[in-house]
Amino acid sequence: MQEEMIFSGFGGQGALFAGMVLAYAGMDSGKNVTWIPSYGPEMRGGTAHTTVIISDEEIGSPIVQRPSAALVLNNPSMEKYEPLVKEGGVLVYNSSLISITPRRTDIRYVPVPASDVANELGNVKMANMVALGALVTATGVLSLEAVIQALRDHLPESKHEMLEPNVQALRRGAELAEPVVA
Amino acid sequence: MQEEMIFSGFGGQGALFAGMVLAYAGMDSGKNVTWIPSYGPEMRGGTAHTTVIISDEEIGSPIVQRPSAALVLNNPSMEKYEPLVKEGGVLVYNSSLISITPRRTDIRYVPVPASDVANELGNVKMANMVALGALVTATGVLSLEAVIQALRDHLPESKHEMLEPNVQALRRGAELAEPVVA
Amino acid sequence: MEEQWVEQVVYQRPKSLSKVPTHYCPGCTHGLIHKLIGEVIDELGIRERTIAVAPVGCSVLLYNYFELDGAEAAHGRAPAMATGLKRVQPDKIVFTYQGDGDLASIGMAEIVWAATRGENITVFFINNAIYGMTGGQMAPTSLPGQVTRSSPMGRDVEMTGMPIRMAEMLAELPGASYVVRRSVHDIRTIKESKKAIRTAFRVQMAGAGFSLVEFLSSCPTNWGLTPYQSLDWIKQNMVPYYPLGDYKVADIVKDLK
Amino acid sequence: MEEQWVEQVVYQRPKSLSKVPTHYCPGCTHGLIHKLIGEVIDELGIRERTIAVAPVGCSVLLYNYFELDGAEAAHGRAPAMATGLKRVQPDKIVFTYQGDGDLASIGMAEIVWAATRGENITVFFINNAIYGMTGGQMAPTSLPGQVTRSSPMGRDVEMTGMPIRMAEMLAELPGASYVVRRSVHDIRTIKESKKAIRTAFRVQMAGAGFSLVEFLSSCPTNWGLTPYQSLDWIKQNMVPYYPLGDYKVADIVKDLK
Amino acid sequence: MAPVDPLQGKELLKGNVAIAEAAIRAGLQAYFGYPITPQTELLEHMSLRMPQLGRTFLQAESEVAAINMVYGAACAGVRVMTSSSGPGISLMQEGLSYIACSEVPVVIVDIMRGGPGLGNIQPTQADYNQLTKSAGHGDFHSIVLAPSSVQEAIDFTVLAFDLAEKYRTIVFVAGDGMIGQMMEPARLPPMQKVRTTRPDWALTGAKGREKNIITSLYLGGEVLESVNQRLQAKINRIRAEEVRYEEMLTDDADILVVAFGTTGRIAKTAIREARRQGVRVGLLRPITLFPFPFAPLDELSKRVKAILVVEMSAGQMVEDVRLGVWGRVPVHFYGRTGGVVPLPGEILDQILALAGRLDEPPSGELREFVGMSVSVS
Amino acid sequence: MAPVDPLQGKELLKGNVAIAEAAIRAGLQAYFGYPITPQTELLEHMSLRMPQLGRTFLQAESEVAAINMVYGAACAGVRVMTSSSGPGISLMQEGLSYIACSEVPVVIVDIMRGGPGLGNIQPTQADYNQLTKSAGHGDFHSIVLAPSSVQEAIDFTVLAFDLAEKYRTIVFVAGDGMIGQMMEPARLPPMQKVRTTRPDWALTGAKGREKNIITSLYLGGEVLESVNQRLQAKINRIRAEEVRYEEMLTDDADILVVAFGTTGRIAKTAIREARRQGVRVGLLRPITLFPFPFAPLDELSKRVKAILVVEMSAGQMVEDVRLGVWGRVPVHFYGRTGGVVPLPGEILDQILALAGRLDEPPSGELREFVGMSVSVS
Amino acid sequence: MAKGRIVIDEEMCKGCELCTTVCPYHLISMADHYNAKGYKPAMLVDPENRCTGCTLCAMICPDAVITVFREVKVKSTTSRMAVAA
Amino acid sequence: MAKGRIVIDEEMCKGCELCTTVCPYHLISMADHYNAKGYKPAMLVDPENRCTGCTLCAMICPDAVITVFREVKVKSTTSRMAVAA
Ligand SMILES: Cc1ncc(C[n+]2csc(CCOP(=O)(O)OP(=O)(O)O)c2C)c(N)n1
Ligand SMILES: Cc1ncc(C[n+]2csc(CCOP(=O)(O)OP(=O)(O)O)c2C)c(N)n1
Ligand code: SF4
Ligand code: SF4
Ligand code: SF4
Ligand code: SF4
Ligand code: SF4
Ligand code: SF4
Ligand SMILES: [Mg+2]
Ligand SMILES: [Mg+2]
Repeated sequence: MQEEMIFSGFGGQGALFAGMVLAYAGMDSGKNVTWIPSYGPEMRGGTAHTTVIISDEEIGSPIVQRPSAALVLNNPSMEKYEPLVKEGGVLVYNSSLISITPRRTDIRYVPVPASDVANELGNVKMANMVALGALVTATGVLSLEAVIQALRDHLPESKHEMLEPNVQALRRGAELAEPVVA
Repeated sequence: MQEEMIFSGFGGQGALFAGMVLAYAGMDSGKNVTWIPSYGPEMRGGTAHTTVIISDEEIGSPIVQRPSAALVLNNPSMEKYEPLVKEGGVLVYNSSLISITPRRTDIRYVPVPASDVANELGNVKMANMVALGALVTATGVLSLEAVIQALRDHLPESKHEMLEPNVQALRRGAELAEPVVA
Repeated sequence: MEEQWVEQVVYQRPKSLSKVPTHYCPGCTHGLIHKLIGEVIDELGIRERTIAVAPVGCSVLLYNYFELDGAEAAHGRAPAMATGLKRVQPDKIVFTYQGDGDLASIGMAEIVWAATRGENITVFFINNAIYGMTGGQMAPTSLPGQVTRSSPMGRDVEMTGMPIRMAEMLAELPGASYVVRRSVHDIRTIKESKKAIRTAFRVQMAGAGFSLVEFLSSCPTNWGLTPYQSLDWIKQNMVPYYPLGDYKVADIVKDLK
Repeated sequence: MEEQWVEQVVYQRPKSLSKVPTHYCPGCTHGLIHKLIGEVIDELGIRERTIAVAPVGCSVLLYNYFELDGAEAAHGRAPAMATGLKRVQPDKIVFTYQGDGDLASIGMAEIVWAATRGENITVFFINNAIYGMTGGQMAPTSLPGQVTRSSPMGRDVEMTGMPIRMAEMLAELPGASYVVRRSVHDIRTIKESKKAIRTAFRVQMAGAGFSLVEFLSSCPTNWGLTPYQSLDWIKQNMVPYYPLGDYKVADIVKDLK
Repeated sequence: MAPVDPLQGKELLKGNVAIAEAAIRAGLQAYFGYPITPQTELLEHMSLRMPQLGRTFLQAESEVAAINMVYGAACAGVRVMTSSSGPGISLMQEGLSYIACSEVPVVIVDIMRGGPGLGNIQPTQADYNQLTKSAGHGDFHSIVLAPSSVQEAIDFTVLAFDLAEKYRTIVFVAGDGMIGQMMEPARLPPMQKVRTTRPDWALTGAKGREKNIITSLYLGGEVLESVNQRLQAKINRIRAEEVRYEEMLTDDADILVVAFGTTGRIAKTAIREARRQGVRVGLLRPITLFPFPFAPLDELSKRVKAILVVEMSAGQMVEDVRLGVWGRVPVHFYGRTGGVVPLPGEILDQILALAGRLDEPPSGELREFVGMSVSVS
Repeated sequence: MAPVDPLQGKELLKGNVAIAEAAIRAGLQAYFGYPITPQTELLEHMSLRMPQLGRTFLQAESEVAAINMVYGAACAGVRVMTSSSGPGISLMQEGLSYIACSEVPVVIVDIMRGGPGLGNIQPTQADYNQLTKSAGHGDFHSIVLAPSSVQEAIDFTVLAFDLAEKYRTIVFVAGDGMIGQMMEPARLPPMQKVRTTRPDWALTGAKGREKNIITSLYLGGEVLESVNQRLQAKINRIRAEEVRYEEMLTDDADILVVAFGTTGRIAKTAIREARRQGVRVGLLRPITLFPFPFAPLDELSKRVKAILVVEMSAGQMVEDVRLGVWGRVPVHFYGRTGGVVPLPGEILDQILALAGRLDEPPSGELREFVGMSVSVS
Repeated sequence: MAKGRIVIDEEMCKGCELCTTVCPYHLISMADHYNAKGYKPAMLVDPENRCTGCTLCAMICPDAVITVFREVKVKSTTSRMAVAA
Repeated sequence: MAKGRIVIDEEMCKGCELCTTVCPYHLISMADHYNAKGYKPAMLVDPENRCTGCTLCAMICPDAVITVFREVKVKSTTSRMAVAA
């Protein structure tokens, strides 16, 4: 098994963090993982993205051109990654902000009103966790519980008051993706 | 024919200049010539020397370890180059200043009281030309007239008042070497 | 002749600025200073003979934002590059635009020497107390106690020395003709900045030697403040340590006016 | 107890100077300044914990002339090398000894930065208005009109700027604790030089920051003068442009006395 | 996100941070550096940790100053390092040459980025020549270690200090933007005690002993020649004793891929896939770029039918490979430049294409360049 | 002593001065440099002549500044140069890499001296790798011309400007302390007019045209890759079209000596003497060190029985020779370092020794180092 | 009072809000929608035509995306849109 | 007046003549012969014992080759050659 995922959104949307939570979960589950951000000046004010690979084998390239799954939080990310997802792959997108209608027929779309749900849960910044919950469920790359555990284990002390809301966001995202998976 | 000569003395004694006059003369006589100074901090306050090669063939190395002739103006130069002159070679030395007695039997020594003669001629600085006159005669590398002509042709305008005294110095040096040659 | 009300354009993007979006973060005053430079170039009518030398720093792509011939210098070496450009074509107007890391840290020798020689170039020095481009490390001008990514416990002046005041230092050099410090944290300081830019270029146009305008500039992203808070931070924290003013106005410059 | 006449040694080669001849030209005051440094090191009793950093310049072989641990720095980088040596062993006394080409030209950034950081080192700056080692080219401190091998028509300040006054410039920097200029052209100035060397070392011993003594020094060989004429040339030509004096004596230094 | 326990077990670590922390645990006493992407997190980690531990951290005014501060601290006999990327490494060349001649131990990390010039900040391997052939004027070579994972970045950093001191030489840890920016699970070494003694050659003040001198100036030709002979003898000892490399699936290989660092690990994926498709292909991954693993290459070049060199450059290591192959087999080259990282699929394509023409003999012909993909037969 | 008439006929000229005057006559418009032995007379000549002619001379504050001033002036489209020696060339590496990527024409003179580090000021050839393989970070190569006499120093300087402009590249004139310090009779070229027009890419103010930009920054990987492809294509054109070399007595040679510059000319004396003694030996003297004369070497390596490479270094060009020989014949190396110039007699001894064991086959074995004299079989 | 108006280039605006802080009449506010770059652009909200064309907002805009128009009295025979210097 | 004398290390002297310019009694002159380095060394010519051991010559000597001795009155029971600090 090797899942190659891209997480993408505006600077403040937490795409990189979502990817890191998944990477920790993968590591704690005994998998090989890599996490690599896009870096450099071109990201300034624009979109930030990260590539996360979770694999049973040694990972060659931590960079991929055609991810098997993508989590996109805004329109520009949708524009950029929709065409790149591998045939048969999964695309989780934040339908609260993304207005583009899906254009491909050979991939699975998982629309999640992530920003709205996060807002409901009390903080729009948790849209990334809502979407991550959905991604985990839709891809089955890891169990949701593993991801929640990773969050518990690795969230720094200073942010522990954010823990339970985030766990909730993950669960809500997972629920929202279930119909698609089913 | 290839004559490989070293000229050596204290900083102000004009060894480099003497070598250059000879190099010009060689060039004007249609020979291949090279002139290369020793350079660098170790020369500071110490002895300065130059290697001049005059040859009918293309010149490979402008540096030589064992010159066929040497012109030395002071004791340290005598110490350094006496042992290096090639078997059968010529060593012209300034007997006014050099107290060392010749130690080899396989080279020709040409002692010239160059400083005294130059002094007589009005300027001790011309000791280099006296010695050069002797060297030219002793080695036969070029004709004395060629050397004198080179001096006439290449001495900068600004120093032309020095021309005739220098020519005289060359001639006196040549005379002094004649007995040795004969 | 009768009197009429006519709608006129009283403020617009200067022609010397290219019509492209910059990559600067929202509210970053790099853009503001670009605009002022563009306005002055328009007003002086020197666009067609001006050459811009970009630094390495956030303004590395500056040449894309001006309708001028432009070169990209190595980090800190813009004054040397400008020297080369100017010496072989003294009729051109050559300016560098440099950040505090570029000018005051790695490029210290080059700026001191351009000023010392009285090199007839104009330098715009953007002091934002941080290394913007590389993500917020300590700059030579970071304030005492300022937390940056390479002074995470706050700048310790015992270890790193006090922040350097370049305008004051360069003004000491005999070759410097015009050295001033300005800010862009409000309308008044913006207007004064523009005047200084104009004077600096006029110094060069008159062949009167080295001119430099230091600007206190914002970096909302790496300061972790909003653009507006950032302007306030300049006013509250930077201006006291970096007093605005004219540090060197040589007689030849006074005569220009 | 009765009184007796006893012959005492009242002046001798300091122990910190190695008993070897230097390669300096006759009458070159590099040697004189070495001797003064050696005397002070002896007197302060710091020979066994002092490290010398030699420059590239005529004094490149300095480490051969002192009975001290010594390193040879790259041209102009002695202050950076000294920074490395000192930061990891603050209990040692580290000094650099640099010519005007080394310190004020190629090494400008490093000296300004050592001073700015208040690096706790001592710098001896030998200003002889020439590049001695390479055979007499123009130095940053060559005087206006001075003929050198790279300003054969005399230094043209229009093209090269005015000679740079390092002591004045460095004194401006907050990190600098003790910055003075001295000369060695006669007995009085020699004595004052020695005192300054002593103060500079004491500043470092007290951990009081950056200390620098600039010396006006002779280069008979490249000036084309006798050693004595050279001392006179310093007095007549250099002192007027480079006034002797104390440019920065921080309070902490005054307290030392 | 902070690791649960930074001192134990495997953690998810960014390459740059991992190198910094590994150096600290290897007893690093001083770090001098200047920010440059993509290595800046290394300096940033140092800026936090070194002062915490009471050790020396200083952001230098430039890379020129940094390398000379490193030179100074190394003269004091402490463990010292700096890190940078292409433009900064170029600025260090003079200092490096001084250090090489003076024979003080230093560790330098180069996280390579796109060039030449300012280029960009994406990963490349195009400083290979600069690091292995001529990090400065004059004759010298540094040891160059090329990690292909965060774990190796850690291990090689620790090794670098030991080798630097063993040989009194420069050791480069040569990563690239990918190694520096990537997070991977890895295990950090235990914290070593900082050494308190100093080597006897160090500049610590001439107390109770003859003075020590550290210099690279030797005026006489013969003297400097003897210094060079000593340096060369040391380099030859390094050549003989410090070669490191990894071989994978080479036993029966018809095709040998040679690649290091990032391209080495990517090539592995391609090779596994090619094996699945029945192509007998193996990998030689030089770990020491200098000393280059000529001996294993020599052996392999007698067995394989073709060699494919993959680099993130226009072809630099490929010359060492050709040197080591003695014209026995054709050497092909596939390179990406400018910060483009080759994907496993691209390398696979090259392998498959090569598998189709294995019977071509080595022609001994000159290089023929076809864009970035070069075939040397 | 001044020449009788500086403008006509052969004159006795010092290498450094000859290069300077040749550059001036080739229409040099600006010189920026910093003194360093053994090239200082070059700068000094410029300081006198350039202002006389109303052209730009500036003694820069450092070599770092000098190369960036050169970069600036080159952007203006004028003929510009600098000169230095090892330590200074090292300091120029960053600037050189920028210039290479920006593709502006510049000429750099390197009068090589003993290294590494401060070394000394005697002649060496140990910057070969630095000049030919990696004058800075990233992928690029400069043209490198190696004169072996004062006359060639003149001719190659003039050629350097033409090549620099033809290819918009860096051209090095690579001499050594001997070439720089020696006086020899040579003929200077006539004074060319200084060009008054400027190339259309130059930064002269965007008057009546689109703005021009000169940069080496290309953020996207693909963009920078395409820049690299353009650079490599140019370098390949240079490889194909600009190879220069001299062959001497190679027709019937059993032994081929390969040596450049100073060692090339010294080798000639040794070869003539060896011929007198009946040994069939010839010389290949690379004139362009980059592009290296692989083609003639390829031909010769099919005919000769052994190759002897002579360098004033620990063995740098020898790797190019080995690359070009494809293991066909044994390659032997004789080198002197630290500023020691090999004498004809030493080279002769090497040739004679080699002549005695010509029947040894190439073993394809690894390098075996015996002091500075290395045999590669 | 002179009458004025401003035009904001929505797509170039970065939503930094600086213009909003200097308008004497608080006539600029931020839109609710995002532009293509993902910023909420500034917009003139001036139902009462209070804008005087004072140019302060334009002066502080770092991205030079505000154009300011003002009605001025000119002595002229033909009415036209004049462009200021 | 205190009595003194100086000792010049002939072989280390570079003949720069600086010492000759500072002696209040003009007691130093240059020798006629060369030392091994080729310099004419300075020498004390003090037939009337006028040297006071004032150390001026030593102070200016760039090569630190002059040692100065001076007779001083000491209160001591044993007479000896004392070495000053
Ligand atoms: C030789 C070199 N060293 C370091 C860098 C990395 N670098 C790029 S920009 C920069 C500093 C930018 O700071 P500043 O000059 O203050 O400009 P700002 O981004 O703040 O406007 C650095 C260190 C580089 N490109 N080249
Ligand atoms: C990088 C580098 N550039 C140039 C040189 C050549 N060089 C040696 S000493 C020197 C200048 C010496 O002048 P200064 O510092 O004034 O010392 P002085 O000899 O006058 O005491 C120069 C340019 C060098 N060794 N290294
Ligand atoms: S990082 Fe700072 S300086 Fe750079 S563009 Fe953003 S706000 Fe401006
Ligand atoms: S060249 Fe000048 S500075 Fe150097 S030793 Fe001689 S006199 Fe002194
Ligand atoms: S022009 Fe003046 S009044 Fe009109 S919107 Fe701008 S700031 Fe407000
Ligand atoms: S100041 Fe300019 S960029 Fe900022 S919000 Fe207003 S119009 Fe937009
Ligand atoms: S010690 Fe004084 S009196 Fe004696 S020789 Fe020296 S200068 Fe003259
Ligand atoms: S000052 Fe010293 S070196 Fe000079 S002549 Fe006198 S004793 Fe000799
Ligand atoms: Mg900044
Ligand atoms: Mg000097």
